[in-house]
Amino acid sequence: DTKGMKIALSNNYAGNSWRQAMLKSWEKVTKKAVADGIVAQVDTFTTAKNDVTEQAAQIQNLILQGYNAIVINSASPDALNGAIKQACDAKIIVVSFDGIVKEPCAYRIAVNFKQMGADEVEYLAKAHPEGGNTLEIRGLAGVFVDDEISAGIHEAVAKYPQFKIVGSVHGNWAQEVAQKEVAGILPSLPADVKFVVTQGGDGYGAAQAFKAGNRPTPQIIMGNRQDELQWWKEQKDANKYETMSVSIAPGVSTLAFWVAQMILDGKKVPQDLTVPFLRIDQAGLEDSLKTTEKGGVANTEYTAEDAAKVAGGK
Amino acid sequence: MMPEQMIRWARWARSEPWIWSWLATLGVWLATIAFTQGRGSGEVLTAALVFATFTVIVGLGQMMVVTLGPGNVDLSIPGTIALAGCAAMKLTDSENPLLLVGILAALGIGVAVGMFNYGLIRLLRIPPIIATLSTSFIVQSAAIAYGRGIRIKPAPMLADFATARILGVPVLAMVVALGSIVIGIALARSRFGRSVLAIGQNMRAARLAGIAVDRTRFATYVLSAVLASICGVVLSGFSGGAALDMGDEYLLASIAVVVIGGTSVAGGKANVPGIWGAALFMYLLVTMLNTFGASPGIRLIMTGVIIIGVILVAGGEEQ
Amino acid sequence: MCLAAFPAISLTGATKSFGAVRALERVDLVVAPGECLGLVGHNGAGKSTLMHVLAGTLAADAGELRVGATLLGRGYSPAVAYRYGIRCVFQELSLCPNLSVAENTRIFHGALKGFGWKAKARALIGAKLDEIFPGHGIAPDDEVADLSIGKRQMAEIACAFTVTDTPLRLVILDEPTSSLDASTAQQLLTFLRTEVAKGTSAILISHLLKEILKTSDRIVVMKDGKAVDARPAAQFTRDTLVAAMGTVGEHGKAEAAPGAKRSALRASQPVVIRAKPHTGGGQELLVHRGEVVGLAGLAGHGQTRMLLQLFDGGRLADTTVSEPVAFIAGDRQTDGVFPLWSIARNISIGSFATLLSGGLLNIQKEDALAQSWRDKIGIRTPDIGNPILSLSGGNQQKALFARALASLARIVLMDDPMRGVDVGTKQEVYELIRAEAEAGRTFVWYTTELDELAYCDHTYVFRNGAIVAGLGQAEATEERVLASSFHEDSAA
Amino acid sequence: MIGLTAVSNPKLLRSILPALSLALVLGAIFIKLPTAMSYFGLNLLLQYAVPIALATVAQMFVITVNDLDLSMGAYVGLVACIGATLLHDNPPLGVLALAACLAAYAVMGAAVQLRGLPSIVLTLGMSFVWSGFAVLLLSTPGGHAPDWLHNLMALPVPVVPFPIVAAAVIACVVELGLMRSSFGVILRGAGGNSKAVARAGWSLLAAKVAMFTLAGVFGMLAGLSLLGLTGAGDAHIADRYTLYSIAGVILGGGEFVGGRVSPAGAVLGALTLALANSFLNFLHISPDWQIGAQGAILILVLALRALIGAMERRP
Ligand SMILES: Nc1ncnc2c1ncn2[C@@H]1O[C@H](COP(=O)(O)OP(=O)(O)OP(=O)(O)O)[C@@H](O)[C@H]1O
Ligand SMILES: Nc1ncnc2c1ncn2[C@@H]1O[C@H](COP(=O)(O)OP(=O)(O)OP(=O)(O)O)[C@@H](O)[C@H]1O
Ligand SMILES: [Mg+2]
Ligand SMILES: [Mg+2]
Repeated sequence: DTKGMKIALSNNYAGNSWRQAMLKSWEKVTKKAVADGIVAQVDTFTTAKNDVTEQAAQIQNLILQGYNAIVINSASPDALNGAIKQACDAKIIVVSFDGIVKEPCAYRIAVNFKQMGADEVEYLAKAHPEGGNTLEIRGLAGVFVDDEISAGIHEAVAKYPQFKIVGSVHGNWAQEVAQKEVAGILPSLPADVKFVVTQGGDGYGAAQAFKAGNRPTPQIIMGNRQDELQWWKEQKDANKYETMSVSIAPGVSTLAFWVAQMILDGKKVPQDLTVPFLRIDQAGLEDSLKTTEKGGVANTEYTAEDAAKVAGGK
Repeated sequence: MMPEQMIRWARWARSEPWIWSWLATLGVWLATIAFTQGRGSGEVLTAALVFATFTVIVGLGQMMVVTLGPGNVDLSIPGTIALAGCAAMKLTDSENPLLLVGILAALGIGVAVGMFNYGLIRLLRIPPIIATLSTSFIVQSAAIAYGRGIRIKPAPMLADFATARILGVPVLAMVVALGSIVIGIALARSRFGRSVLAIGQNMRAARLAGIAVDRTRFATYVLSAVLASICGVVLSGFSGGAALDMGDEYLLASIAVVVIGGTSVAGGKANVPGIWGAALFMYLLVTMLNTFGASPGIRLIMTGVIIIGVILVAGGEEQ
Repeated sequence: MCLAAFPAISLTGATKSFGAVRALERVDLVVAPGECLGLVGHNGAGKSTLMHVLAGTLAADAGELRVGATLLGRGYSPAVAYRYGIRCVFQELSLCPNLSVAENTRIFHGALKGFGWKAKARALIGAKLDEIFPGHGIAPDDEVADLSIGKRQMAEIACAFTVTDTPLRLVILDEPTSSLDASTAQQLLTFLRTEVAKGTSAILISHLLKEILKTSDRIVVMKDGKAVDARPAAQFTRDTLVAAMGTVGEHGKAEAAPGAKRSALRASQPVVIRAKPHTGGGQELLVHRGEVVGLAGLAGHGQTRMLLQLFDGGRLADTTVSEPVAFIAGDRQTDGVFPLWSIARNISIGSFATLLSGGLLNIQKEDALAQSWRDKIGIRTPDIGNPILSLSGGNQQKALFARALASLARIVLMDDPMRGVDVGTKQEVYELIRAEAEAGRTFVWYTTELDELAYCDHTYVFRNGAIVAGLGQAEATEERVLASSFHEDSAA
Repeated sequence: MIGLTAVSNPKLLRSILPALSLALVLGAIFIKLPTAMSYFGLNLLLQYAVPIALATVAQMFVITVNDLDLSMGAYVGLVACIGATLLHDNPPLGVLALAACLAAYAVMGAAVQLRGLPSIVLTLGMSFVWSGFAVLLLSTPGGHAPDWLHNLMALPVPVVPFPIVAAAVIACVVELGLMRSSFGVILRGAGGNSKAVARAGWSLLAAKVAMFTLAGVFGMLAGLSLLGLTGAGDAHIADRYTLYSIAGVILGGGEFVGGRVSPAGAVLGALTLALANSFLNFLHISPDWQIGAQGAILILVLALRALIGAMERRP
């Protein structure tokens, strides 16, 4: 029974649309859970600028405030270990998602980012067995998600050597930066760049850079942002453009919430859970576009039953 | 006579500090196209022109502030870019008729931020570095609370303007070049420009020469913030919407182009062509390192070493 | 007096130039052990520069320095000077304002270190202060920034006389009494005599001639970077000393003297300035249109502040300045020139309103204005586009004159503007001022050169921030002005 | 009574202002969250303030000689990365790398004094260099803190929580070294009136190099202590320390020019800043406005200083 319990969200960054969608989902689901009397109180905490020290101090503040569980999207997989351990020692359940933590006492709701990178290449290999020149847009240097996705892409490319990565830039998961970096490297690339593999939040920027550089539009893997899907739809209607879109659903925060609630309720949950990423294919484009908020991110929110399924599935 | 010519040239280069950033731009560009064996030599310049434009817009404002003399700097530029961009996109709501409202709101935000900055500096005597930083926190919060990270498409007119080209040359770059010329002329020939330069050289002497020191400093901080808000609007137009983090990279960039472009951190000496040279150089440097496939670590180290190298040259010159 | 074979210190042929300014020209100076040497001379005569050379803080361009029998060569520095027991109380404050008095003593003495240094420093400076200035009211732990200027001066003087590891040989006091009141100054001079009697040598610089005459054994007079006279103190009287110091302009005063027409200005022209010094009080400053009014008195007695008060006149309640003003700084480097700019720009900054066409400054007009003033005032440069710093100091000063005179200002405030200006140039400027005054411009002129008062229609003498005398053109003789300026003579 | 004398004596008021602000914030926290008033609570509240306090002291050394270090955060991050990699895997090499960092700081000081380089630009450039090396060492977060470091930071001190002991020790050591020792006087004097110090025969170059090197040492301690707390390194672990350290010095009663600083004040300022952040957490301010609230607090305290400064100037 978790009626009297308090859960906190410790979030390390709020400055992009994915995070804002994540916070919105969290707010919506947890408010309802409180109203339904499932838990007593849920609060949200966000640090200013993706700062490790600040988040560590924040976690300690949450320990002090007597939360029963902390759900965390972390600034660093390792550097918060000290604070997480203290939380566990204080008998607090810690559930991490998206930016997961490596501290063994915490629960992880992980997305197989490596798999995500590999899937992008698999999809391209299936659609275009002949392969071709590929541009890679990476995320923020020095962050492990970036490393994981990139590693997945490179492993898959090794399997399909007909795909050749001719350039690689860091787009910082931001449209403006991706656009700028792609525009810079594009002139030095061969004329026939056929594919762009991405990490999310950078597809639209890449498309614009190709357009500005008077290059034929390559097949760009999208990252579930509404503006990306919109662009894709326009291309599809105009010239049967085909691609796929893949990203982690912001609503995974709600899954983390339900998992935390289950654990508090005394259910047995494995320490490491995996959620599938949210993938949109050519066929599902229209439906996804319809359900995605203008300017937002394609999303799924989870229910307690979903959580039970994910936790029990393994 | 060869040596005589060289001496003349050297003297000229010394008196025109912008020459170094343009030479560096040339060097980096040559290195890049040498690596690609000439492929894309023209396009890379066009791309550089497009993206340097945004840095130039904020760089010009930062240049005016830095020219006011030691200690003057505007750290609130990123926050202002984000808030102005978000506000303009949200108010415009992708509708051409509302564009004017959005732009006016953005400009209003710029004016307000500038006034707030100078109020902290003058009335509360908070050092500019901390005053503008505190402002940037507040402005950033406002951007988050107001924008909520929703990416609204710019009005088509704005987007067209921001991405339009005439004979392959970006229209925006032409407009900003025009603006740079205006600022250059203002520096050389307007009361405001001369006042800024005089204050930066010697504030006491400026006061005794009858210059309205307070009014000029106030106007300069407002100008910087307004340019940042303009950057926020056109950047949103260019990249298909405003994002909360779109100003972040312009904090260091604005300061770096000012320093590399030959503007003196000791104040009193501004250089408009240098801002362009430095902005192009910074962009082409990243492009070069991307082309070479340099790792992020090497990239950072190179950037730092170059900034220090440039002030070593410039510092030696002043003694 | 001591009969040692060698002097305490001897300097021969000291020469020092700052750019075009010849601060010292082949000066010889000898101080015997146990001698108190008085050093006098007009402002800018080179006294302080000479002391800096002795203290090792400035390297002379030429000259030999001997301490006792030892010739000190190239490596002479403050640290070496300290080792030889040479101490200097500089004219401008040399204490760290962020430190306490005891801590400043520590800066002075490298030997004050290790455990308990602070107690030692406190005791040392406390005892010396008690010895020199009984009833001084300074605690060793007081932060210097919190002390009044007089107390800072006392602390610095006492510090110079403290002894740790090296005995005192020579103590240099550069205008030590300028910020002390009469009784404290007397305490210092009394102490100085007892210290000298113990065999320490001293050099005393002061503009208060009575002090010098009373305290020193021998007096050296400096003028324009040269030592022009040196005699035992007993052979000087106040008058002969003033005569030795005096710098009578080569062109004489006759041509400067205004006619009766000008002295009538006071009666005929309206008052354009009416102000009472914020700092002191005393008389009111009254200036009529077209007058040249002099501010006189010893340096640092509130004249500059008066000028600043007039400059801000419009914003101050108790100050009436009824016409637009311009300011000509004497301290060019900190108050005047814009070092990165050309001569033309330095001139035109004062005349913006007249040079605009279509909202922008007209460069042709700017150049024409600068050209015309170059010719009018004789700025010696081939090209007014040259940087201002390419000019000699006197010519830079002319550019500042041009800035003010070219402007629309009807009142010109001048803050001792002839510093570093050579004699010929001065004559040109005097004539220019006269001509402008005839044309109806008003001048308020702070000067440290008594001769220049001859060009003034009326003179106000400042002491301790107050106006203590207002003298008509005929009354402003050197004697009258000195008498009003010098504290000791004020009753006379 | 005491309040009255303090108000009538601005100088005293200013010197106790850092302690006053800290007491205020701490009091507010205790009211909001009484459980914080315990060994365990204080430990949690203040643990991460220790490295910030060290970085603030490092910044204070630089500010004492009228310079500013904009690379402090990046430097602390680099030290943490060195600690988590080289120092853990190959201690001699790690020590060598740390020594090289100190040497770089000494060279920075010499460059500022000899070439008259503006420290702001020099350290801005260095911040890129530090970050670059950190990313080269740890391209993705990880590594391990050496055990001794980890154990040191978790030192169970009886009665008084470790962070308070550590802060007190830091404040005392620096207070003794800079404010009480005979050489500290010279270093502060160099910031107050460098001409006077040179006239007394001291080398300004040595003073500048000493101060920058000290900044390097304390920045290093900040990086290592932070690593001891986190257990693993990350190139961006301390990016915000630059700002924290500058603000901490100013909050602690230091001034940008004039050599007027206070080590105890700087430590208190750092603690205040860290606690103010916690307090904002306890207030449950909307996450959107949490950064803005930080800016507002900064302005508030600095405005207080301006007010006291005006009171001091009036008499
Ligand atoms: N650092 C300097 N740079 C340039 N000129 C200098 C410098 N120091 C002194 N001078 C010039 O050298 C000359 C002698 O100055 P000095 O200070 O020795 O005069 P002084 O006799 O001490 O005058 P006072 O009685 O006003 O103190 C002056 O013309 C002064 O302007
Ligand atoms: N140009 C200026 N602008 C602002 N403040 C000034 C200026 N000149 C002087 N002051 C201030 O006015 C005060 C007095 O100046 P100063 O030391 O020159 O003494 P003074 O007694 O007015 O004049 P003088 O030494 O010329 O006889 C000082 O506090 C100084 O800082
Ligand atoms: Mg002198
Ligand atoms: Mg003066």
